[in-house]
Amino acid sequence: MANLNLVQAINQGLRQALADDDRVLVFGEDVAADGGVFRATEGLHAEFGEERVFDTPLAESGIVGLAVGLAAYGLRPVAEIQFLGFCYAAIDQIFTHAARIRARSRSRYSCPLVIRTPYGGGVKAPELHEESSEALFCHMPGLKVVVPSTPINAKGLLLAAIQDPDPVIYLEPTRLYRLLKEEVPEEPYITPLGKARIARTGDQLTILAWGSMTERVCKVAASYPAEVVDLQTLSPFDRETVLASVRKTGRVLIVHEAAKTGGFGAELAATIAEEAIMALKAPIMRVTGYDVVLPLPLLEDFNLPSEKRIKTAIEELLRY
Amino acid sequence: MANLNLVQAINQGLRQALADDDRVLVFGEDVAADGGVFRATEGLHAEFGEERVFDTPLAESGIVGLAVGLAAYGLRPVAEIQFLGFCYAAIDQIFTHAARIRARSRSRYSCPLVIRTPYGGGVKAPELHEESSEALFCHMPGLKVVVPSTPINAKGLLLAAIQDPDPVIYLEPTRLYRLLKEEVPEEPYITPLGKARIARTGDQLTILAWGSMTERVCKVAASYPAEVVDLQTLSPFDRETVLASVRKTGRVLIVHEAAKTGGFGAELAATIAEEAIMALKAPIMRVTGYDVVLPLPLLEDFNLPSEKRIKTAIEELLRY
Amino acid sequence: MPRKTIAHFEIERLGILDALGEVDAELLPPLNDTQLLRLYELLQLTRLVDERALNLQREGRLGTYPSSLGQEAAQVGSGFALTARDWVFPSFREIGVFLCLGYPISSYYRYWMGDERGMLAPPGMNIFPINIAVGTHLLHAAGVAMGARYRREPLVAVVYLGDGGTSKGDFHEALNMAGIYRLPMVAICQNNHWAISVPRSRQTVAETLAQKAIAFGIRGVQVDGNDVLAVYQATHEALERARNGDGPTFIECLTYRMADHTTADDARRYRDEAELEPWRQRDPLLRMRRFLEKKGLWNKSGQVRQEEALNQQLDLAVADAEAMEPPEVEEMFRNTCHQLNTRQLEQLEECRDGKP
Amino acid sequence: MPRKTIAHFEIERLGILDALGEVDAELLPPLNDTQLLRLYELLQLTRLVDERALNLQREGRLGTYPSSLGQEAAQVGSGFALTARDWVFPSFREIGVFLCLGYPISSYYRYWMGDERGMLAPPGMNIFPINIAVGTHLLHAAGVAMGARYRREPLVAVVYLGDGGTSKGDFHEALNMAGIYRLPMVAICQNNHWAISVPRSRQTVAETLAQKAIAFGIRGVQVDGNDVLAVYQATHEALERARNGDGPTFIECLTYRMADHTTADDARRYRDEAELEPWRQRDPLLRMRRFLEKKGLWNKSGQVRQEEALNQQLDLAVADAEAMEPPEVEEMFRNTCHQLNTRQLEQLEECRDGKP
Ligand SMILES: Cc1ncc(C[n+]2csc(CCOP(=O)(O)OP(=O)(O)O)c2C)c(N)n1
Ligand SMILES: Cc1ncc(C[n+]2csc(CCOP(=O)(O)OP(=O)(O)O)c2C)c(N)n1
Ligand SMILES: [Mg+2]
Ligand SMILES: [Mg+2]
Repeated sequence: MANLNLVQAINQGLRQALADDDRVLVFGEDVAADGGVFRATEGLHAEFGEERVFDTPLAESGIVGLAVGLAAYGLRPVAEIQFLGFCYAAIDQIFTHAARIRARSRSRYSCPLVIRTPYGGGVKAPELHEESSEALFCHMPGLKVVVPSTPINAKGLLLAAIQDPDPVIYLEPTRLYRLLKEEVPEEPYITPLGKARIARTGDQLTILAWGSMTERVCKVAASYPAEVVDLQTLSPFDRETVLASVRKTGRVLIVHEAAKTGGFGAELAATIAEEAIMALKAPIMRVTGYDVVLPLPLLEDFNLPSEKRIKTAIEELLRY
Repeated sequence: MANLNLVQAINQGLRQALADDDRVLVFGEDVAADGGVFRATEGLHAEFGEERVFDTPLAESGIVGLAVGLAAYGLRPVAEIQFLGFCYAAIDQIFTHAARIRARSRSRYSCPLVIRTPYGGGVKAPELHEESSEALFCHMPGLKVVVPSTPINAKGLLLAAIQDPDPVIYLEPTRLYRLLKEEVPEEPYITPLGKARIARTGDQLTILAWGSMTERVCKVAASYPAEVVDLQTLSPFDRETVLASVRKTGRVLIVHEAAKTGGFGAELAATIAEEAIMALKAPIMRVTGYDVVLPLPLLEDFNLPSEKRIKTAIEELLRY
Repeated sequence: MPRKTIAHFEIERLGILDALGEVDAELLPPLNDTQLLRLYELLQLTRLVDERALNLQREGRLGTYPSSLGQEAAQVGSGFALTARDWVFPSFREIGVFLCLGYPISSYYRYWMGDERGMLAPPGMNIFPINIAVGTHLLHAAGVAMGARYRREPLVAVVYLGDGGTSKGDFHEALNMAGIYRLPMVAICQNNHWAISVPRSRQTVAETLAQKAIAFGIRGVQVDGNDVLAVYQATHEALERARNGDGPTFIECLTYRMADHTTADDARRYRDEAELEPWRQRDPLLRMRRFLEKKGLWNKSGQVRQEEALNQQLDLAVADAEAMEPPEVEEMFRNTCHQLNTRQLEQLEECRDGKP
Repeated sequence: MPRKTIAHFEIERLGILDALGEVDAELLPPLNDTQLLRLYELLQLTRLVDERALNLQREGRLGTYPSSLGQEAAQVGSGFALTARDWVFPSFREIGVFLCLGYPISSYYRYWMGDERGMLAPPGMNIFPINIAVGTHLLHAAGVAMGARYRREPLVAVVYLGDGGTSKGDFHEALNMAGIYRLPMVAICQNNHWAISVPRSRQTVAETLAQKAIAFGIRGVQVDGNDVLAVYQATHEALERARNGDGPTFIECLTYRMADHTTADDARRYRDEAELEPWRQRDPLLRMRRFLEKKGLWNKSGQVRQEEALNQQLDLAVADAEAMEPPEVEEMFRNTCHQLNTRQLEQLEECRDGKP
């Protein structure tokens, strides 16, 4: 049991996965000697050597395509894409191949790979370093999408992702990497995929969030009778837990960083409007990033859902 | 006024755009001598020559990246990607550049390009030839997404897209290419972007659809008091028309080919649940493709929303 | 140091068996008569399976289909050099390669009838499903090659692509990685001079495709793709090098697409029929037959008997393919992921009792 | 035809001014004294602007910043060869090029302070915004080059990339198109031997980066990237060829990244400090200064005066940059698309009166 921040928990998870299973390989740009630009892979190259932990050339499609082959061969590749913004170049390999090789080969081959990538805003980074396009990956059957929100679930979800027999996109909220520390169990453990976490219980309002917004939402929710459901896995999302909470509270607020239109919040709202509408006492509200091209640091705080915007929405909903 | 099918209407639109504006260039794989694998560009190379209408190498990212440069330079590139399934390789250029050059350059440069691509199922084509991933493009601010459903709006929307100062993804429902003919005005005309079309009026139920599903939905709806809203443009979608219809009928059915989870139907449902929930008499239902990797021809009819599934949903909704 | 030449490169072309059936004795690979006859039989089979597919398509019994007419030597010559250990990553026009591996013809037909089950490779046969997204699969070969090296398995990952495939970014990323990691990988490019309607000359202005290897610091060679012996030899050498840790090879097989791109295409729209004539003279089957006849290994009657035998084999394959019961909707769900979520299970239920 | 060599290729390296300030008289470009002094001034300015940026960053007055220390000659030598007509597509480490064009230093700083307005190019200056997505922008240069040819404008599209950028698929697709369409385009690669922590030797096993041009059938040359005269000459030749319709050139400038990758990086984690020593000997400013001194065009006092003058210029630039009022939230919306939709307008309203 050590007091770790989120990136340290990921590092520990990777180390344990490499130690426990010789099928696990870790690679990407700058993951070896440099230990990753955020140090998530620090020390792994030295400990496990060049065959298990290695740098790739600067080629995102190549990194994922290589992982697809390694996975189909029977290994457990854990590829790092340096930032989610650079995953766009790999979407063809992810959608066309990682997600489909099982179907195309009628399960003769599968694709147990994990793509780790830092995502989200709030860190005053350059262009393309703060994307939150998680929704794209949630619309491709065959893919899983996981977003940790604490050091503890970061480790458990990562180990679950690595053990999963299908491809998993593992999105690491950059803003949380060093924001919070907590006691993380030393031994390896699994946080099951597809299960949400009740971050806070409440009976008047359900707030749905994931990743870095969970932290912000919990801060604000503390002073309201609000239940905070931290989805943890977006695809497949924990429909049962979401609907149960909504049926209990009758009010729903969804918070995410990504642009509003077409964000994953839309799927949550649609599912509720389809399966629990009779339980609703109020409109389903969304507090999200705006429908704009992501701004550079000087304006980013105006785009990211602020505590103030969350507060306002909560109070509006509670008035119903 | 000639009786044209959808692909002929597109061909006419392209010809008129090329004739009216020397900034318009048409290019892609097999668009020149071959006239496009669906003949959408037939005759254009002969008429306008190699400088205006030309073939590219087999490189989708390259095609779009080239178009971004041409557009920033001040031309009006109309690029064809042979099938939507091959756009995944171009998503980096579309999201990172086409959608952002205006923002990155503070409007010093803009990106008035059109990407035309056949999309959707029902044509018994090989793998990746029947994708319907329109939702992906609707989650990128800066992009417009247009889907024609008849020969008449195909021509008008195409000409509007070509004149639009921002990048437009123009999705051509392959199933409709030759399915229906109608009298299409000879002279050039515009069907405004961002405006939906009431394909059929009704007062008990609103059905939201686009592209090839519009045709199927209208068939079924004919025997019910259902209003069919053909969105025509998905991004930005015509929120006002959608909400007005919903407020009138109080019941909503959304039909699309794409997988249910994370499809564009989710955004429509979420918007309604956020802005018109009090008008609803029933859950918002979605009839969509299933959450599966798209099947090959022998199973595709089981995945595409069938008349039967649409009928069943309509009747269920009308029971509320 | 003013202007100084700092690097030199050369590209070689290999040819062994010419159009008249004459061979360059020094280069003749050490194949015994049985093997030579088997090569010819595979060439024949490839052509017949292809011909039959075209007939089935015309009769509406098979979907859109890409013919391999004229490219038999490039496919059989390379496929014949493979060992059972090697992994194959086909494009979509390599029936000849499937046949070399002993892939069930009925399955191959079944796939083109629109049934994914046709790509379920028999146990122990390491072949990836047909790849439609041109050029994207070289990376998978690189991944398998790397995995094999990690597991100390002496296999080679062999990937097939066309001239059009060389224009894709993934081609570049894959072969660059193959070079960096010195992977046991061979990329075989069938340069059939066309990518649908786009001629080789418009795909790149590089004089040869083989020279693209220079960009990656790997070995590149060009071979007469209609010469089954040269293709075999070049592939064999490349496989040996790969197995010995000498790294990847990119092989350009010069051949020609004698048919339309697919049954959905009409090549007369964009190519001059006259272009085909010289290539008819270079027919890969004809020259091998002449060679065998000169060697006294083959004659008219043998030819007739073989064609009959192969056609009977084909009748059975077609019968099997068409006898197969249609796939269940479960197929569609169960092969999407290892475990269906609750929404998918509900969808499966609806789908089951919801015939369209 | 048995084994026959069918193609030959050579890669040349150009050097004019060596580390000691000696020049190869034959190759010396025809630049007058004023131009030579201007070149040196630009090298100086580049280094000082960069140094100042690093200081500002350390003081928290500027965000993460990529230093160009050691690469001044590759940037200034090429930038100096450009005409006002040409379009420039920078990567993210080309302050020297911006300075050659006369780009406002305050704007450049402003961008790195996190303000998009810093990339709003002055009217008439054809430079694209800094490109963060490595290697993706070569295609835009190709598009502009094609557009210019269509409009019969005698401009050249010049794009900058690093050694890492050569591994991206878009690099391949862009240069292949440049070859096919014979575009007026020049790609200048600053091979500074590192892509963050990945050394050039792990980026590709090609002996040179210049040889990658062979894959596209275009011209590729290598130059001493720390030799401002050689870079100028090579770029000038490439521009001339492009303008004359002789097609694109890929130029590899051999140089070295003397600083950390960015201010967020610590190169000591992955590279041996000793590696820098030989490159210090090859410093691009030092050798140009020696050359000018030998020519009697330069001396200590001139040096001192110039540094003072340039530093004053920098003080003003920093003052201007910091005096700029913060961007309005409108900025974020108005530059997303030419016309906001109703939802975006509502969002803008909320955003306006919703300071976080
Ligand atoms: C990425 C991608 N783009 C476009 C297509 C459509 N298409 C199918 S085959 C083909 C031409 C392929 O040419 P080549 O690589 O030379 O192979 P060949 O057809 O000659 O065997 C094209 C453009 C595709 N399948 N994949
Ligand atoms: C497509 C992409 N992948 C990853 C990154 C993260 N990144 C920023 S710079 C860099 C290294 C670039 O190396 P090189 O092209 O040699 O340019 P240099 O930094 O040496 O100037 C990386 C990996 C990026 N910006 N873009
Ligand atoms: Mg071809
Ligand atoms: Mg570099």
